[in-house]
Amino acid sequence: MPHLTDAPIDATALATLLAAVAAPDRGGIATFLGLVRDHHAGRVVLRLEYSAYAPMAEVVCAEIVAEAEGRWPAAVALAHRLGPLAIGETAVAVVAAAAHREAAFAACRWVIEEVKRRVPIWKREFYADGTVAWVDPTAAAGVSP
Amino acid sequence: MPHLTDAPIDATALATLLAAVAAPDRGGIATFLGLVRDHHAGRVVLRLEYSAYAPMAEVVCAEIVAEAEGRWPAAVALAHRLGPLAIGETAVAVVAAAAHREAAFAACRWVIEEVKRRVPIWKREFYADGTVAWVDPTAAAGVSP
Amino acid sequence: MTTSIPAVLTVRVLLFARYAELLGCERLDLRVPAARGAGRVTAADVVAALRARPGGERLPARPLLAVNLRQQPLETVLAEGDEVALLPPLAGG
Amino acid sequence: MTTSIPAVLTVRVLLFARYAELLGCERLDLRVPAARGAGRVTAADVVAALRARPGGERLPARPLLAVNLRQQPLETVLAEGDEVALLPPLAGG
Repeated sequence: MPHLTDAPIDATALATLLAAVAAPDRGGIATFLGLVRDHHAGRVVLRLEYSAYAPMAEVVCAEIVAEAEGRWPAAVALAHRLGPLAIGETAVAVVAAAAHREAAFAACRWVIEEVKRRVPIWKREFYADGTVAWVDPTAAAGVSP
Repeated sequence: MPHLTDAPIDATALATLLAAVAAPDRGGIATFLGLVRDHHAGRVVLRLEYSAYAPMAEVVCAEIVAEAEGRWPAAVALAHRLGPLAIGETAVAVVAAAAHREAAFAACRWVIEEVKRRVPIWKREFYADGTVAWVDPTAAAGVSP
Repeated sequence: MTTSIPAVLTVRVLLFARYAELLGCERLDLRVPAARGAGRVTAADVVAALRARPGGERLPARPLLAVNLRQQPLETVLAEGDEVALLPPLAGG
Repeated sequence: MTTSIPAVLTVRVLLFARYAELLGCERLDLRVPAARGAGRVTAADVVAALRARPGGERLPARPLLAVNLRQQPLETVLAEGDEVALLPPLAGG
């Protein structure tokens, strides 16, 4: 299953991710959903658009999942949305199942941090004032000039 | 919405919990699902049964949710299943939404720990060898004699 | 004739899970006298009365308990009609 | 006539997001000479060549980059036909 998707990560997609990691010997599933917020760096966001270096992003997502499954006794599923997204839509979903909750939480938390740190994906925000900017987590203003 | 339920906590129920905490200014939702495992303390579990001191359990669940929402800038939803459960079914669901993921994870993690610590709910396990026991997290054997 | 702190009370007792099995009962109204020399009835007196019943000897001397839906220490002073619940080790979540 | 480490290579360059906007281009094949005095072409030479193009002056001197789908340092030695991607600050998740 590819990690990048143009389709909404909705309740059905989440159920698919959960089913992919659930097993009779796994008693805990930790999940993180990243949703599109209506504001960023003090500006009102109307919508946004994710783009990716898709072949590399798929490879890096697979590496992150494999590394997490190596670090913790957990099964991990990961999906990241691309294309235009409305406020409130899910941009990213991380699901981690393990026998016990400690490993599930730890793996889930680690994966979302690594996704932000390593996966070549970019976000363009469209603001209420008509302007547009590329989000830049490394910039003081939060966006590229 | 009561926190205790006799109905399955399935994809639809999870979607309802997610919808209850989602908001345009909340960019992260952390979720924990506790599922019925097929083994416990070295024994093969076939099914189990949760019972509760229901009026007190509802009060304590509401207190835990309110305390979490006071400690973190988060919105929290909590559901715990009662009655007979099959392996793989969801026993408990905690959902925490916040502007940022740190608060969402922290609130979610805290709530599940407090649920285990404070809510008057009991679990009876039915084993493959025909025996039955009350789960006792304070006992060395994991169950009451 | 009544006093503000009677030395005998009737309370509603709730038993759950393993404790209900031990006593063979889930709820009962119990007339509880104060401990010898004490002017007030406490939750500990309820536990002592239950431990004196058939099957009750296997109840712990200091179980978790709730008075009127709230966890309280064993030393809690009770009032007429209080609901006292004995809580086996919690196993939710 | 060829040498095992030619001083001029043709590489496939990919530009994304803001960098694609700056250069007005998402992909190009670029003939890149090694830096003066160096026998090998590195990713830094690709960046230098891009910075010399119209719009390229606003590219950072040391951008994140990937060679053949993997993040690599600027000093990475390239081979003919390598895919070199310049990555603006990542913003996934």
